[in-house]
Amino acid sequence: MTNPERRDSAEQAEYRAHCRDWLATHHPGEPSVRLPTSALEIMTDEQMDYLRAWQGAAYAAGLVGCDYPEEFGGGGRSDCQRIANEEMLAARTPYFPNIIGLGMAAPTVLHHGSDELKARLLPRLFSGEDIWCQGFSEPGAGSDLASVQTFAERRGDKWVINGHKVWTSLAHFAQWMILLLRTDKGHKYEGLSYFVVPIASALGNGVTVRPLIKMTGETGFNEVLFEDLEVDDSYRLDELGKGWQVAMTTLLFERGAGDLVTPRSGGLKSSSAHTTSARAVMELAQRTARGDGLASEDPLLRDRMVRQAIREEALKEHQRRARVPALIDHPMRLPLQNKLLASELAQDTAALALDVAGPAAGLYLGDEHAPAGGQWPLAYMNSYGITIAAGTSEVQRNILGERVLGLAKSK
Amino acid sequence: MTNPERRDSAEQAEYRAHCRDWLATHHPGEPSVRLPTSALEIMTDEQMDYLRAWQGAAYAAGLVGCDYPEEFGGGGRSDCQRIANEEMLAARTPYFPNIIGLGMAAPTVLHHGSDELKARLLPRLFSGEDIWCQGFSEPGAGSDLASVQTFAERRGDKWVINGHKVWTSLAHFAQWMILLLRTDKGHKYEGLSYFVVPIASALGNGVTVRPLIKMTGETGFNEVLFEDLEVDDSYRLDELGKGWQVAMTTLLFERGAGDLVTPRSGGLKSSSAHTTSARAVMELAQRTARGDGLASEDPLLRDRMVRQAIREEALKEHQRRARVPALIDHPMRLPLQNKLLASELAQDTAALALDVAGPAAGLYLGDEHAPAGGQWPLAYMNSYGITIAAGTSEVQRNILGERVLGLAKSK
Amino acid sequence: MTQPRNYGFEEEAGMLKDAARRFFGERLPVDRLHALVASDYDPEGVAPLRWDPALWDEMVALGWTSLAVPEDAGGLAMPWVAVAGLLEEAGRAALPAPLLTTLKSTALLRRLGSSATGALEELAAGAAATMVCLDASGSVGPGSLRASHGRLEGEAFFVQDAGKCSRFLVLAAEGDGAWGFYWVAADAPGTSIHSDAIVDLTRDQARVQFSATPAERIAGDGLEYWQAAEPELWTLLSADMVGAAEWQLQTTVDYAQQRKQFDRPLGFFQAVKHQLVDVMVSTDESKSLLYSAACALDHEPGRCRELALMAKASASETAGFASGRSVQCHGGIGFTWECYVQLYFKRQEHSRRLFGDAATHRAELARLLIDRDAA
Amino acid sequence: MTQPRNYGFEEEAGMLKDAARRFFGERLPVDRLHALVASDYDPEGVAPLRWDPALWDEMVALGWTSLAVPEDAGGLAMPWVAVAGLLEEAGRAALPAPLLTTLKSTALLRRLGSSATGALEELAAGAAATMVCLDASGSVGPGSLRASHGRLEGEAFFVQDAGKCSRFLVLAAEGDGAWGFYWVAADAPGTSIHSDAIVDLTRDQARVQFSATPAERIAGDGLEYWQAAEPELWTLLSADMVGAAEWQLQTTVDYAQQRKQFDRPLGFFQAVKHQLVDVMVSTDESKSLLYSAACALDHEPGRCRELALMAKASASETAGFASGRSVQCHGGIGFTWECYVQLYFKRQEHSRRLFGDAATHRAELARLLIDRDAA
Repeated sequence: MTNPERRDSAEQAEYRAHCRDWLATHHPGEPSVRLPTSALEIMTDEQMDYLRAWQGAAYAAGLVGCDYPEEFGGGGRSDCQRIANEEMLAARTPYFPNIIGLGMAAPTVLHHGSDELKARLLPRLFSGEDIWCQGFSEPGAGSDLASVQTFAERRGDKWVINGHKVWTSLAHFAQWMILLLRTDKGHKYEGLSYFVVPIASALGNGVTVRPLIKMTGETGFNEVLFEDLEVDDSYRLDELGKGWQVAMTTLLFERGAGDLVTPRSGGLKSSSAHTTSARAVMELAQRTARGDGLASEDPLLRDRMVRQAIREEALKEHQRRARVPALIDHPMRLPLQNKLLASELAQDTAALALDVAGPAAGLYLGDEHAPAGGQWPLAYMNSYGITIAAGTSEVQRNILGERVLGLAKSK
Repeated sequence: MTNPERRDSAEQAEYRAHCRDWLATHHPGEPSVRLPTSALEIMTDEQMDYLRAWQGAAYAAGLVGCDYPEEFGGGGRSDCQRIANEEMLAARTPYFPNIIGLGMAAPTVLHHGSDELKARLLPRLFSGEDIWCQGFSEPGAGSDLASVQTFAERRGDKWVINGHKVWTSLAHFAQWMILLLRTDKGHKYEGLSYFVVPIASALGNGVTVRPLIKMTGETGFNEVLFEDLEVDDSYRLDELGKGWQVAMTTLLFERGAGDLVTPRSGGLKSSSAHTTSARAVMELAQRTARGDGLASEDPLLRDRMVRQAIREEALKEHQRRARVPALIDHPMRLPLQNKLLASELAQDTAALALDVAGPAAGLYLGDEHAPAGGQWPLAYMNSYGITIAAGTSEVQRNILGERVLGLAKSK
Repeated sequence: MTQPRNYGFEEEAGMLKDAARRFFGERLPVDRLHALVASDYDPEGVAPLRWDPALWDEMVALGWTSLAVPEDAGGLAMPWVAVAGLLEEAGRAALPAPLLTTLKSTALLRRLGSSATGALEELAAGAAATMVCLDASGSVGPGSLRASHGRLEGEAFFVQDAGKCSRFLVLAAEGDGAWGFYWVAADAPGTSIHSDAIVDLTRDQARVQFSATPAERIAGDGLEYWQAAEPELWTLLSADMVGAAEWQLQTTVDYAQQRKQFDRPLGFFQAVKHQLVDVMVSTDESKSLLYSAACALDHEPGRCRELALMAKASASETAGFASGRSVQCHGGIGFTWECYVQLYFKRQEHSRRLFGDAATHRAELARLLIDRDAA
Repeated sequence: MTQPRNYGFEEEAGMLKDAARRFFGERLPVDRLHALVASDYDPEGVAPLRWDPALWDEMVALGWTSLAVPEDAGGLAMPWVAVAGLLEEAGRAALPAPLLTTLKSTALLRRLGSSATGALEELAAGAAATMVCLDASGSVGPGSLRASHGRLEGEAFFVQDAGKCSRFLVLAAEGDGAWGFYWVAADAPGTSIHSDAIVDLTRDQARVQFSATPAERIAGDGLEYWQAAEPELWTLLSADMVGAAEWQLQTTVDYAQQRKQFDRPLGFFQAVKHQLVDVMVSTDESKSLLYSAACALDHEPGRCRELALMAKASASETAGFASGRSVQCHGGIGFTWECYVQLYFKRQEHSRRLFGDAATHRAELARLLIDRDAA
């Protein structure tokens, strides 16, 4: 394992010490409730309250948003969020619930919002007081995001919004939404604008949030309907008709390729937590009978498990190599691979686990004898959410072929 | 193995008996020369003479072209060529040298040529007196065949041809060529016409044949240059501007999906002959040391060898199922898969053999210690000729997606 | 013996297959199937039995449970290719009924000889049966199940459609390592059925416990008989997967033709088009091998084990591949509960690991193809 | 010990890598390479040595053979990441010269301790060396090679670039199952070199026979030393494959941008675009693992075996995949002798099976990753 302390700047070293001291005494401890695999699957108020309290405390201690400007609630540091993330991971803290706010909304608001919006929105976003969700996809606009039809009609300095968004994770907890919509039906790309919209306050009054059920049988994302919702023009990010460019900023960060490190907490392994990793599959194989022996002795399964371990190691190493200019040919070549690699890796690892489990792979969450409590079939099915959402694997390959390799656009 | 005799019609049974009797006494016997894997790699006059003599004898005995009309030199039978092919395969005869003539030129001439051309060309084609080659691809026209630039300019009832064809197998032995060219530069598809051209007689006089060297280091196909070659309008197949439709007929038969069974001889295993089959790889593995044991004991290699055996069996079964209407959804669904499956199967089988051979896989034709005399690396490299020629695998998938599944054209 | 050129798939078989397709098309269209098996679902619970017994009675009335029963036991004695054709259609409909388990039980009973005639007569008369033959690890064997003096004691696992069947064909240990087959009424005293919570919505699965349960002994030499029947079991299961894969292919193709992105149908894009072509290629490989294996059961016993292993190994791969691509190519909608592809995805993921997965069967094929003639 | 965040790839290493790329770009452009190694070829013959000794002398003059030699033996003692950087560039140029074999020999000699100093000094002074360590089956071992009283007897196989090297580092049996390492001049009496006819045009390979050949014994415990040096050998070979794969990727991308079919550049078509993206993804996987492994050789010996196995297994897969796609995506022209992709295709197919293929190395990784902590 690499030792992160090497080559810390003076500021980083001092900050790392601060994080470490604070975490030593302020770890929130084992949650009383079972936590889902990621913030996107938060189901209950208990889960949300526990996680929100943790994010608030971490923000108060300066571990969240420390690379953002102080006037907008940030820590005013540079290249320090990485340090905080490393220390939180090492301390095995719970994850932050405001994942869309921190990962997508915050950098988008910072890059495209008015100073007044930044000052008003970012502190409550960092603290977790305001949970955020993302209003991009529509029934008719998936891979072809620019074809969104949700429309805002101008009335003085207000806009009246009508439309239908889908796959909006966390919408049922969210106070705010980043919303890509159309202000001009005449132009596909230039007709798009980008707003931040307070949805919690408008529930039942222009905004309806309905849960969507996934193929797993779980809820977790929603559809959001807008009926004559009135929002102020001051909630617009960047200029009218610049929505596509703003959305590109959001997607860049969503794909882990942005210029600001997302505040990320994690590493907490509660007894009920499940990770999709080659190591976890190997442990499953060592517990699973196969013929007269164990699945971990099957040469074909061993080969496949090792393949996954190799891909995991490489993905981890990409994060390091991406920062060594002498060893990369194109600045976006590795960052733009993150989403594709991580999602397909998770899918193949879960599929492998099912083959390791054998006939018992069909046992699900409600079965007392299910391997890993039925988490593997759940992980496998959920993996299609990842290879589909935020740009399908097919779209990711187009982006890499066009933006990195410079091949002709396929559309 | 299925027994072909079941369900022979009376005519077929009688014909089968004839084939069997004749073959019992007229097998040409072991060739004095080493034969290449297929007719497309015929190198020497000795090879060509031996094979041509065999095809002539088989034609004289009624085993070649028996489903063609008698007035054009055929046998006037129906659904009997299959019988002859089965019996020749069982008798392990050598292959026919005029593979392009029998497989592509003959059915194209039959479907699109004048009666006078049929009567003049087909008998000498069947007998092997005339060897045929195919003039389709050009340096600028590969997958996009319709972009051929070879041009025929009208002069009275003659045409003057200028252009450059490539990958023309057997051109150095051929008397005739089927030639796709342009008679109108204004229309891409409607500007194409199709001719049969006597090239041997025009060598050095409007036609130049130059060998091309393959990545294997072998020759075997050629480039053919036309400089003011004058041909008679009576050599045109079908109407002016119908060249594309005629070419589609040729390609249909090239892909093994035509309505006439190609006369096919084969099965001869001369000591030097090499087959790319799962069985051959298994035998290699049983002769190859790996660690303390044999490669045939390696579980991963065993799994891969069996995968190839399964694909081979399925491809064989496709030929049978394609004739059982109750078990197929679309008449072209299986026939149009032949080329894709056969070529990728051969490629993967050869690649597997190299992995079985291990470090010795790098030893080539000139090495006395090379496994199978270096035929496996040769077969692997040549397999790219098959996945590229006559419509790359990518083009084959487009054809299947569009013609069989009815998906929108990708171009 | 050799195989007929048309697989022996005669007019009668074709009529049965067509009738089945029409029957499922009219009586169990996929929207009805979804309403039947996918309503009020609790992912953390054990699903209650979700099927249509009345519809099953109609299938029984059509004689489908007696298809593979010999004539001397009152059955129709149709060839295996015809049975495969019917099960291909059942798979295409993702049928939630004990047709597959009953026909597999029939195949096994036929291997058990004359003492099985009584049981076969019950099937011909319309009884639904399933095999009780897997231990806790999912391997074939009696596990803790013991038989003595005509009574069963112990537990068996992964019993398919246990809740829908009235008869169990049970593999039990008889002491000194011998195995025997027993015929048991599902409601016999001392029998208790514990439903598993499984992903597949179109099947039920259970652990079955016996306590001094009276049972009719049909045969000993359980292992030999089991192995003799494996080619039938693999082939019939393959037929179900091939039919389901064809549904997945056609449904995804239809979606790719209708759904537009970037002002073009999805199928225009080679990334989608070529995935669907590969699904077709894989499905056709499995289908050709399926009928070759079924035909071998009828006409070429010497090769039926080899060909059935090929069919099952191929179908298991196809089932997994077609399932993944059907969801991926449907995009976001394919990831939702209301989209029908999830029903087939789950059935296929279940089927492909029943009675051994593809790798297991390829390993056995290697023993047949490589070691058989190792010099 | 732990790994520095930048792999310890410091300015000096970057300068070396850049200099090497410029050097090969100017002195060995691919058209010159093709003229050098692919002229007057006879597929049925044994190719004569085809390389440029004068160009090799320039590389020696640049100090490349002394890069990895310790300072006390007159070398530059550069870190392994720097050596990997140089070999990545050599692979990108498909260099027909004994740079890789010499640096691998250097790595092995360094493991052999102080008695190897003399040999290392010869390398620092510009000698080219190769390892003689494989038996007839291609496995590591002396095979028939015996050493006694300072003389070698027997035959070794698959000796890389034997015809280009002046020194052999020989693994020989010393009786009672012990192996020793010996240092031999290529022109020593009793040495005969029989060139193999190989597919790869950028290497030569030979069987080497010794008959009472005088040799300097460097060390015993051959097997232990060999295994200790394997991480270096695997890592350096991976560097060559990664560099060659990057050339294959860039060259095929360039072709896909220029070549038009259906009035569009090939790269427009997703069937081509996505193949090239997958080649990039595979190449990057191998490259990240390569520098992680090289860095472990410098800083984290505890993980260097694991990481080197990962790098080599990944690079071997990448080499095969990138080679196949480079020919396929070039279409007909890619299948011709004059097209440059064939040179890299053949080099990669050769490299990926040297010292074990990907599956072999994954099997060893499984022992490290799975059995190590089997409960």
